[in-house]
Amino acid sequence: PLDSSNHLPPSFFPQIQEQVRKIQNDIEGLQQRLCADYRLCHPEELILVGLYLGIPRPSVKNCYSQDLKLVACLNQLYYGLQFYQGLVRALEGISPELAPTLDTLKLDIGDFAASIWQQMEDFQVVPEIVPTQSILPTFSSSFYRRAGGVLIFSQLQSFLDMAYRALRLLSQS
Amino acid sequence: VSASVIHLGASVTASCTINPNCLKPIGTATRIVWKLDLEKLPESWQHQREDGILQSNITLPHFNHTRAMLSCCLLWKETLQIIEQAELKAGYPPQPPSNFSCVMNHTTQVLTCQWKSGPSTYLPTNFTLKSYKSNDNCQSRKEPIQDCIAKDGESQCSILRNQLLLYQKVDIWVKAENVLGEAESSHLCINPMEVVKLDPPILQAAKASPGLDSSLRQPGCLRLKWKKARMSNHMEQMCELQYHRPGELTWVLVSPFLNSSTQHEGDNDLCGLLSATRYVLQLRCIRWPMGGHWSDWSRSLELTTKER
Amino acid sequence: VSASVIHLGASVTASCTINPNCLKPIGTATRIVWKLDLEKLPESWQHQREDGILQSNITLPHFNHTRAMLSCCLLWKETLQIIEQAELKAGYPPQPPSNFSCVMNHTTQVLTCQWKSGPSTYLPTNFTLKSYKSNDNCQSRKEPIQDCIAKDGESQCSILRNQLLLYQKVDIWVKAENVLGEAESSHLCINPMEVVKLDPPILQAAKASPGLDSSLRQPGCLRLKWKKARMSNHMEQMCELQYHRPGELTWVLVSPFLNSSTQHEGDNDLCGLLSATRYVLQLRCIRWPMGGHWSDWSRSLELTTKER
Repeated sequence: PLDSSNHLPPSFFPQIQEQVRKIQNDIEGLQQRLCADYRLCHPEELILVGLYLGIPRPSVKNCYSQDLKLVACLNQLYYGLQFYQGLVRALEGISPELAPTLDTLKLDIGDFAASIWQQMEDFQVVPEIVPTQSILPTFSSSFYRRAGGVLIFSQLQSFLDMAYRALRLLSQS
Repeated sequence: VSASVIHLGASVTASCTINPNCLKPIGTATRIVWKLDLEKLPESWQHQREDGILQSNITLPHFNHTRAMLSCCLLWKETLQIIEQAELKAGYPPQPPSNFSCVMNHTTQVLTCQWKSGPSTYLPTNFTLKSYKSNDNCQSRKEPIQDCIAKDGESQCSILRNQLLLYQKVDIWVKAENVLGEAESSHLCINPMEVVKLDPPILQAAKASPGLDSSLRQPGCLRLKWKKARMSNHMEQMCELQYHRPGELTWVLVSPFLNSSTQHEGDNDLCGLLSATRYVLQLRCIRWPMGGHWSDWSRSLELTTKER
Repeated sequence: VSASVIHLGASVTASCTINPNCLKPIGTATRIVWKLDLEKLPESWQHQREDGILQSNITLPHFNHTRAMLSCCLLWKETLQIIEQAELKAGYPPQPPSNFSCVMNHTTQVLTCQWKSGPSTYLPTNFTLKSYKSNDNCQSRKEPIQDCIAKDGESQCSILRNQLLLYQKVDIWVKAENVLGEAESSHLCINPMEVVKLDPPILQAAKASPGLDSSLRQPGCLRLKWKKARMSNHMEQMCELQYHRPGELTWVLVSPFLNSSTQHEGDNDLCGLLSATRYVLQLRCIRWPMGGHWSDWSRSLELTTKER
């Protein structure tokens, strides 16, 4: 059962919907560019490189579990968004053509995180701050950075799909 | 000089002292004469002190120049020798800027605020856009956003996206400031996305679809092909259409023509028109239902309906 | 890769070595496969060394892409895993830039040189304007002037007045350079004032002077009022006039129309015209006799000669 005290306001989900769609558009643009310019089109072709790079994933179990807890899930989403903002920052220098969209993606993720933070602040809850610097991968070559980009963007799309489903469920309750 | 910048019409006093060793070379008894720009001023109070310093004070009761040069001169061999000068400026403190509004340009991702400056102050006046990130109704301020100083003579300023959070409230206003004072516009409490303005949509004639039986296209209808602004398909938008016959002044408005959806392009029919008639049509869109500014109207499309 | 930028059509060889500990997690015996962009390349030489390193070499005999991604992949569980990539570029060394010329714009006080770049090299190519202050015929060079690097895609560059001595010789040329080589244009030995180009003069109808007896104005004449380019009256200039009747293709040239003098503005008569006829007239000037470039033609003036 959901913790009954907190409810998402009606205006929250439509705004989140718009923000998630914007981030997913940004990612699609980056993925298309990596495929067109560098022939890196499918994450399935980069499984071995992924093992080598060891790209971490944030936990999202609070947003998956059957007993979906609003504040616990929001906290994990906020943590995850900070995490991915750090991962995207690690991709800087991926290529001059991708740089503007990468900056926009970073800002859009930051906006989404700010919306989650604002909602938690309204619930008088302070989200967990992530010391992302320590756990982020470093890319020793431009190929590894581009391959890392393909893998991170694919992971981020799944994270956003999950966030969208969880927040829709939470806003309907 | 009591002050080098004063309120227009106020009084200003000046004092000129001339050291005796300046006077030695010229030897003869002499007199201080004041000039305002090129105009000699009437006799002023003058006094030679014990220490030999020649001093003169002058008061201009109502200084009504916006700018003038006040010169302290010595009468010497029937010439007026300029010994010292002071630049005097006068004007007004700024009035609070009015009609303060902001628009977030979606394509350039820049928040541009504009205002109407008050009457001229005759003095160099800075307009600075001040803003703080805030919570819901801007009661409390979070961290400040970097000041945006308007270029000379411009009454607008733009904040780049990377200094903003698009979905968080900003407490924003413009401050006018010059030597004589400062004044502030009213404050706005907005989140940038609430004032987003999209680029105009594109309106074209739909290609006659080969499969479609042309009889289906009634004489009083036009099939229109529309496309919303680039990079805006994450936003639900509503669009309205206006049309008239060339030369007519009034437009007929169809609102909404496209209901709020994220569909990015498509074809729609406009019916109820006269047959075999030429029409001029325009489309515009707005972020809806979450709100923003209307885009400009699309470029006009001219089409003629079918014969009966 | 033997070289990441090569001559178009040349051959390129690549080698890919895969460390045994990379292979450990995948366990099964495997094979290296090369891809050029998305196209699998035919089998290449492959060898597992004693130290367990898997190595494959490949040669592309005639590389005729201007840009392509060469991927070294491992066949693993029926998928091709990309292990490493190299970006290959090919093109040509630059040809010497031709039609090299310079103009000193008198109003902006900027020396602008332009050239015609050779055929495309398909590679990022820099064009740099090189110049040295020199003595009379540029036999010996004095100090260098700061390089002027043309913006991408532009075939001109401008040197500001504060880096030049207007009446001293400059040895100047443009250098084209990319990864595969460099080439130079011919040199020019000029002093900036020799290539000065003035703004166009102004040509107007002279006001009928009240005192002048109108009979003096013969039917076949037009009285023209001219004014040379602003801030150029320190230069002796010669000007020429061209005129024709509207619609006519060929111009009639009057050269000189104004002899070399420093007179800055005045009135002159143009006679020998048909009466009651409409004419289109233009004027241009050149620094003369010391030489420069002709200004552009003035804006056209349309006048009609008097009836007989």
